[in-house]
Amino acid sequence: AEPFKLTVQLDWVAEPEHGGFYQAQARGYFAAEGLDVTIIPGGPNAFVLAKVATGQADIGQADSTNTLLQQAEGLPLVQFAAVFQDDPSGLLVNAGSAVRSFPDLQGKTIIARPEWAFLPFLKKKYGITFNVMPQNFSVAAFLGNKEAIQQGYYIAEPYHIVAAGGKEPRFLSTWEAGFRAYAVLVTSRKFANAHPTELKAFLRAYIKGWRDYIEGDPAPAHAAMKAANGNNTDAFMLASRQLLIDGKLVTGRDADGGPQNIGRLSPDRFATQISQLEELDILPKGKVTVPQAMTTAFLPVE
Amino acid sequence: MRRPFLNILLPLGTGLLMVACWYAVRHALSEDLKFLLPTPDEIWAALQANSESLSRATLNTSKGAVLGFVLAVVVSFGLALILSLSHLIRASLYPYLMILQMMPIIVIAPILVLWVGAGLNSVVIITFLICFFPLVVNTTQGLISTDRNLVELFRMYRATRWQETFWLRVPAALPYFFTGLRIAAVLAPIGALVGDYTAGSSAGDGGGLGFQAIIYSSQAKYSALFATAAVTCILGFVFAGAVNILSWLALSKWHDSYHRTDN
Amino acid sequence: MRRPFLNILLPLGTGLLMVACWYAVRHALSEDLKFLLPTPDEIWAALQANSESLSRATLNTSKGAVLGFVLAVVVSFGLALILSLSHLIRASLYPYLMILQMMPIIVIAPILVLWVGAGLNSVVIITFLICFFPLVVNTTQGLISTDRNLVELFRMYRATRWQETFWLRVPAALPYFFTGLRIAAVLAPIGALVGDYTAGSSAGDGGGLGFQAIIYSSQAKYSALFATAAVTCILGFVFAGAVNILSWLALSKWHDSYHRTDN
Amino acid sequence: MPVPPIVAFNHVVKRYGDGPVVIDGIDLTAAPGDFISLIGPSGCGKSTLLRLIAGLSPLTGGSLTVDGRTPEDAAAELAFVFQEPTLLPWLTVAHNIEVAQQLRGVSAADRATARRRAVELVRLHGRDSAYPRQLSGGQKMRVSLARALTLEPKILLLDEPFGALDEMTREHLNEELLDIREKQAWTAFFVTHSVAEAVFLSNRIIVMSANPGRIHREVRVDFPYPRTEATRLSRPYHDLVAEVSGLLRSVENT
Amino acid sequence: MPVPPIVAFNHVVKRYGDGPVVIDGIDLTAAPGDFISLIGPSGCGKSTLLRLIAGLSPLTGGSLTVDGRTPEDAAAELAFVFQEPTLLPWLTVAHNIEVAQQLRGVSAADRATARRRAVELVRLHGRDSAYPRQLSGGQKMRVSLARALTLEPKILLLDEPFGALDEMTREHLNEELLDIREKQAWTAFFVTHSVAEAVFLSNRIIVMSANPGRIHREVRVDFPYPRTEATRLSRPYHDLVAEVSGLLRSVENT
Ligand SMILES: Nc1ncnc2c1ncn2[C@@H]1O[C@H](COP(=O)(O)OP(=O)(O)OP(=O)(O)O)[C@@H](O)[C@H]1O
Ligand SMILES: Nc1ncnc2c1ncn2[C@@H]1O[C@H](COP(=O)(O)OP(=O)(O)OP(=O)(O)O)[C@@H](O)[C@H]1O
Ligand SMILES: [Mg+2]
Ligand SMILES: [Mg+2]
Repeated sequence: AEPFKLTVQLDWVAEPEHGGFYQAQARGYFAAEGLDVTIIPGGPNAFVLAKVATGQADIGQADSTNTLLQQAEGLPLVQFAAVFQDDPSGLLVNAGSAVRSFPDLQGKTIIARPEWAFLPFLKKKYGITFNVMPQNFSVAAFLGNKEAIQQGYYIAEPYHIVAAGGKEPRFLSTWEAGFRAYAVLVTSRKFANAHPTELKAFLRAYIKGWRDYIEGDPAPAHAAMKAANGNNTDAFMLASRQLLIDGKLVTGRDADGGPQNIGRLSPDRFATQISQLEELDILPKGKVTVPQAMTTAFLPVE
Repeated sequence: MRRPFLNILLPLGTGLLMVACWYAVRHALSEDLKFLLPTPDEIWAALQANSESLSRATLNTSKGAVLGFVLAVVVSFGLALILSLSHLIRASLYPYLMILQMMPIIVIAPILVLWVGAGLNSVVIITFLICFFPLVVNTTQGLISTDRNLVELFRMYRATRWQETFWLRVPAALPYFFTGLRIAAVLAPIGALVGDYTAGSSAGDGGGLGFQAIIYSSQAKYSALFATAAVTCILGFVFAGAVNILSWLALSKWHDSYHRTDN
Repeated sequence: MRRPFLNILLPLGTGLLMVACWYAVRHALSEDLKFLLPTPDEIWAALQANSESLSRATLNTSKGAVLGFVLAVVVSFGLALILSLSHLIRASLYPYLMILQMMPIIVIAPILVLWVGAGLNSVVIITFLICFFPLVVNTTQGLISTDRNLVELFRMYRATRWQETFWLRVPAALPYFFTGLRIAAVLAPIGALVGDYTAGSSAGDGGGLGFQAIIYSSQAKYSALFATAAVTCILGFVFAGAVNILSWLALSKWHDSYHRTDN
Repeated sequence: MPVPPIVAFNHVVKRYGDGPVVIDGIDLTAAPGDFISLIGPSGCGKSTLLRLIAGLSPLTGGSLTVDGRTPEDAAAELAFVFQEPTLLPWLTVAHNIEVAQQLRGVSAADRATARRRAVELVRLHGRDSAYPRQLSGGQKMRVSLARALTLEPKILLLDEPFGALDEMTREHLNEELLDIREKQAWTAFFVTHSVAEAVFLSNRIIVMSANPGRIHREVRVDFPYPRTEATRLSRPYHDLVAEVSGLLRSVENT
Repeated sequence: MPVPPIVAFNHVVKRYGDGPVVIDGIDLTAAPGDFISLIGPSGCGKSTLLRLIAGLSPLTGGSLTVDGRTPEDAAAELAFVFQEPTLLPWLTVAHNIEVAQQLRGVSAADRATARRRAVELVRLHGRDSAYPRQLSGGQKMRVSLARALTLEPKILLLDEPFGALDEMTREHLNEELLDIREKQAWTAFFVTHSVAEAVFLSNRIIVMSANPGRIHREVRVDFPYPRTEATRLSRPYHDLVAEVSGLLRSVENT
C-alpha cells in the first residue's frame, strides 16, 4: 500500500535530543511500519504546539508544562508519548558561583525564559525570591558573569560552555526539585481520533529508534543530523548523547527505569504536575484534566 | 475645514470598517485557527482581567520608551549637525552609524546586559538604537537641503557656523526633522518592548510589556497577548500625538505642507 | 572636490581609528570578557571557517531582504500617494499604518508562520513590515511639501490628479523619498535577519543569517556570531550603496543638497 | 456690438482667510480681444485679481464669470505668467517650456516646434538644456513667458512678465506680444509697473488704488493696432503716458 | 585725490563650473562714495559681478580686492539686496528685517529702532507680523530692501531692488536711497534695467555687453547731489538718459 505520510515538527534544530527520530528514520523503522515521515527541524520560534493544533504538523515535540498551559487555553492537543522522562531544562550555575542548591538562589538573577513555570515553582517551594532576565538562546551572559545562573538544556549548553573555554557549569535539575515535567510528543485531537493505527505504528518505530540510538551505533542518526544541521560536530553529538544516557533521560531515572520505559507517560505524574501548576496559579483550576491532557492509548502495551 | 463633520466621520468610519474586517476575518478562519485572532471584546476582557500586571508593565515600558526616545532625539540631532558639516564627514561617519543600526539586537543584547546590566538601562539603550537612525538620516538630509539662496544670504552676512546652523539650517530642516520624529515616535514603544524581551529584567516590579508578551505568547494567551500589543499601540499613539502637536506648532504658520490651497 | 585625496583619506582614517578603538576596548576588557568582543582577525577567520554555511545563509537572507525591501518600496509608494490626497485620508489611515508598524513581531510571527508558513514568505513579510513605515512617512511628507506656487501652476493648467502627482509631487518628493529609502535600505537586511529568527525555517537549505546567529549565539561561537553580523552589515552597505547611486542620479543635477556652494 | 464679455467681475470682494479685505467691490468686464493693463501701487491686489480669474483662489463675495463659466471651469482657456518664474527645478529649460503643453496633451512633435519658436522669441537659444538654477533672474522669467506663449490660449494673464528684463529685451517682447496677439487674438490681463508699457500694449488701462484694492479709474487707449516704434514716438502716446502717470500719482497720494 | 579704491576688479574672469565664460576681463575700480549703476542685457553677468564682490562665488581668473582685502574678508562691510527676496519663510516681516542685524550682533533695542525706521521707509507699516507667504511680490522685495538698509554698510549691493515696484514707490525709494547715502556715505553697486533710474541715482553708469559679459562703456553722471524732482525734469538729465539708452541699444544689437 501507499506509505502513510506524516510530518513531525521538532522544537529545535536537529540535535541528539532528536536522536530517536533520526535513528528510526535512518534505519528505515518508519518505512517498515508503512510510514513516510518528514522531520521538520525547529528553531528559536518553531511554534510547535500552534502548528500541531492547526494541523500544519501531525506530531510535535514539546514539554509537558507548556503543553498543559496551552491545552488550558483550548488548543486541541493531546500528549501521547514521552521523549524524555524528565525535561532536560534546568539551571546552569557557573562553576565559580557559591550557589549549590536551590535555596542559595535567594536574591540572585536568573537568565531564563520568563514564562518558565519552574521559576515560580522554586519561589514557592523554597520560599525564595530572585530576578528573571529573558534568555535569548545565548550563553554570553553566562560566560561573562561568574555569578550568572541561566536556564539551559542539560545535554547542550554545558558542552558549548566548555567548548568556548568556560568551566564546566553545575546543573540544578528540575527533577531534583520535584518538578517532574516530561519532554513529550503531542498531536491534535483530530489526528489522534482519525489515525490511531498510524500513531501506534509511529510509536513502535520511534521507540525502537531511541533504543537503537542509545544502545547501538548512533552513526546513522548522527549522519542524518549533520546533514540537517551543518553546525553539528561529531564531538558534540557524541558528548550530548552520552549525557542523555548518563542522565537516564530517555529510559527514566526512577527505580523502574529502563529501556522498557522509553516513551511511557504516567497519568499519576500528570496529575501531580497539574495540581502543582494549579497551586501556582499558573494553570486555572479544573481547566485541564489528566484524560484531556494525555493518553497512553497509542503506546505499545507492555 | 468646510466639512468639519467629515473630519470626525471618516476616521470613525475607517475605524468601524477595520473592526468589521477583523470580525469577518475571524469568522472566515477555520475553527482551529480562531484562537490566533481574538475578537476585540475578548481583547478588552483580557485587558481588564490583566489590568494590574499590564499597567505595571506599561509603566516600565513607557519609562524605557520615553528615555530611549529622548536620548535618540538629542544624540541624533547632535550627530546630524556634525554630519551636515560636509560631504567628507558624512562619507567618513555614515558607515559606522549604519553598522550601529544594523548590529542585530541579538548580538548587542548580551554585551549590553553585561555592561550596563539588564533592565531599564539596557531597554533605554536598545530603544535608542532602534530610534536614532531614522532621526539622524532625516535631520541630516534636512540640514543639507537648505535653500541655497538662503545659505548665501547667511554666508554673505558672515554668519558664524553656529548662526548658520541654528538660525537657518535647523529651522529649514524642521519638516524633515518632524518626519524623522514621526517615525521614531512609533519605533520608541516597540523598541522598548524589544529591549524588554531581549534585555529586560523582572527585578523590582516585574518587567515590562515585552516580558508579558513572551509569557502570554508561550502560554497561548492570545487575548492577553493582543491586549499587550494594544497597549503598545496606545503608547505609540501618545508619542505620535505629541509629535503632531509639536509639528503643528512649529510648522503650521509657514510650511507649505500645512497650506495646500489658499483661501 | 578640491582635495580629492581627503575624500579617500578621511573615511580610511576613521576606519582605522575604529579598528584601533576596537582593539583598545578589547585590550581593556578583563580576560574572561574578551570572548564577547572577538578581534577583527578572529572574525575574519570565523568568516572563512564558516564560509559555506554563511554564504548559504546570506543568500537566503538576501532573498528575503531584497523581496521585502522591494515590496515595501512599492507598497509604501502607493500608500503615500493615497495618503497625500488629503488631510482627512491621513487622519483616517495613519493610525492603522502605525498599528501595523507597532504590532510586536512576537505577536505577528506565530500568525504569519501558521498562515504563510515559516521561511521565505514570512521573512519577506516581516522585512516588509519593518521597512515600510519610514518609507511611507517620508514619501508622504515629501508629497505634501510641494512648493505651493508649483502646485498652483499645475492647478492653473488643470493638470489631472495623475499629472499633478507624477509630474510634480513625485519629483518634488524625491529628496524625501530617498531619505526614506536610505533608512529602509539599512533596515532591510536587519529586518530579514529578525524575520529569519522569529519566523524563518531551517527546512530546505538551512535558514538564513538570523538562524545562524541564534545557533552561534547558543553555542557561544562569538567570532562566528560577529561574522554573521558583519555579513549583515555588508548586505546593508550594498543596499545603501545602490540607494546612494540612485539618489545621485535623480537629484544631483538640480537639488540643493548636492550643491552647497557654487563654483 | 453686444458680444458677451469674456471676463465679468461683479461686485467682487476678496480677503485671505480672516485677514483684511484685499479687493473690494470690483466691477469689470472684458470683451474678447481686450488687452487690459492693471497698474497700481504694490500690494493693491493686482496679482490677486489675476489669481481670481485663474480660479486659483476663491472669491469672498460677488461673482465672476470667465468665458461664460466659473473660473475653475474656464481654466483650460487660460495661460498665466506668474509674478515669480515658477519653474520646475528638476527640468531643463526645454522641458519646463514644454510642460504646459504636455499637460494639455499636445503631441511631442508639435510641442517641440512650439518650444523652438518660443525659445527663439524670448532669445534663449542654446540654453535649452540648462537647469533653472543655472539661469539668471531675467532668463528664468523668459522661460516662464515662453511656457505660457506656447499654449495659444483664449485668455492670457501676465503678472509683471517683463519686470526683470532690460529695456531692449522688453521692447522687443512688447512688440512680439502684439504680433502674436494679431495671430492668436487672445484677451490679455497684463500687470505692469511701467506706464509706458501699459499705454503701448493695451486698449484699456485699469488704475487701481490700494487698501482696499479698488478700481480707481479706467483709461481707454485708442491708438490703432498694430502699434510700432512710431507709436512710441508720437505725441498722443506721450500725453497719455503723462496722464496715466498723473492718475497713478494721485492714487498713491490719497 | 589718490584715495585707495574700495573695490578693484583686475582682469576678472568668471565661469560657473565648466560652463562658458560668463564674465570676461573686467577691469573696474570704485572709489569710496561712488554710486555705480550696472546696466546691460539680461544674462550679461550683472548679478554675477555683485556675487563676486560679495565673495559668494570664487573668481576663475584675475583678482578682486574689496576694501583692500579679499571679498571674503571684507564681507562684514557689505549689505546685499539679492535679485530675489530671499526671506526666511518661518520668520515674520519684523524678524526677517532684523535678522541681518542680529547676525552682526546688534542689540535688541537698536534692532527694533532700525527696523521701525526701515519699515516706515519701505512703507510696510502694519505688516510687521505677516509671514512672507502672505506678502505680495513687491512687498517681499521691500522687506528684503529694509533688511539691507538697517545695516549701514560701507558697500551696498543692490540687484534690481525696485524691479517689482510701481513708479511712485520706486521714485520715493530712489529719493530715500539718496537721502540715506548722504548720511551713511556708502559705495553702491546698483543693478537696474531702468536707464532713467540709473541716471538719476548714480555718478557712474557701467553699460555691459553680453556673451561673454564685458564692460562696454562707462558713462559719468556729473549732476550734483542731492538730486531732486527738479533733476528729473532737467534737460541734461533727459539727454543723458537718451544717450545711455542708445548705448544699451547698440550693445544689444551686436
Ligand atoms: N549657478 C550658475 N551656474 C551656471 N551658470 C550660471 C549660474 N548662474 C548664472 N549663470 C549664467 O551666467 C550668466 C550671467 O548670469 P547673471 O545672473 O549674472 O546675469 P544677469 O546679468 O544678472 O541677468 P538678469 O538681468 O537676467 O538678472 C547667465 O547666462 C546665466 O545663465
Ligand atoms: N496668501 C496670502 N495671505 C494673506 N494675504 C495675502 C496673501 N497673498 C497676498 N496677500 C495680501 O493681499 C494684498 C494684495 O496682494 P497682491 O499680491 O495681489 O498685490 P499686488 O498688487 O500684486 O502687489 P505687487 O505689485 O507688490 O505684486 C497684499 O497686501 C498682500 O499682503
Ligand atoms: Mg503682484
Ligand atoms: Mg541678475
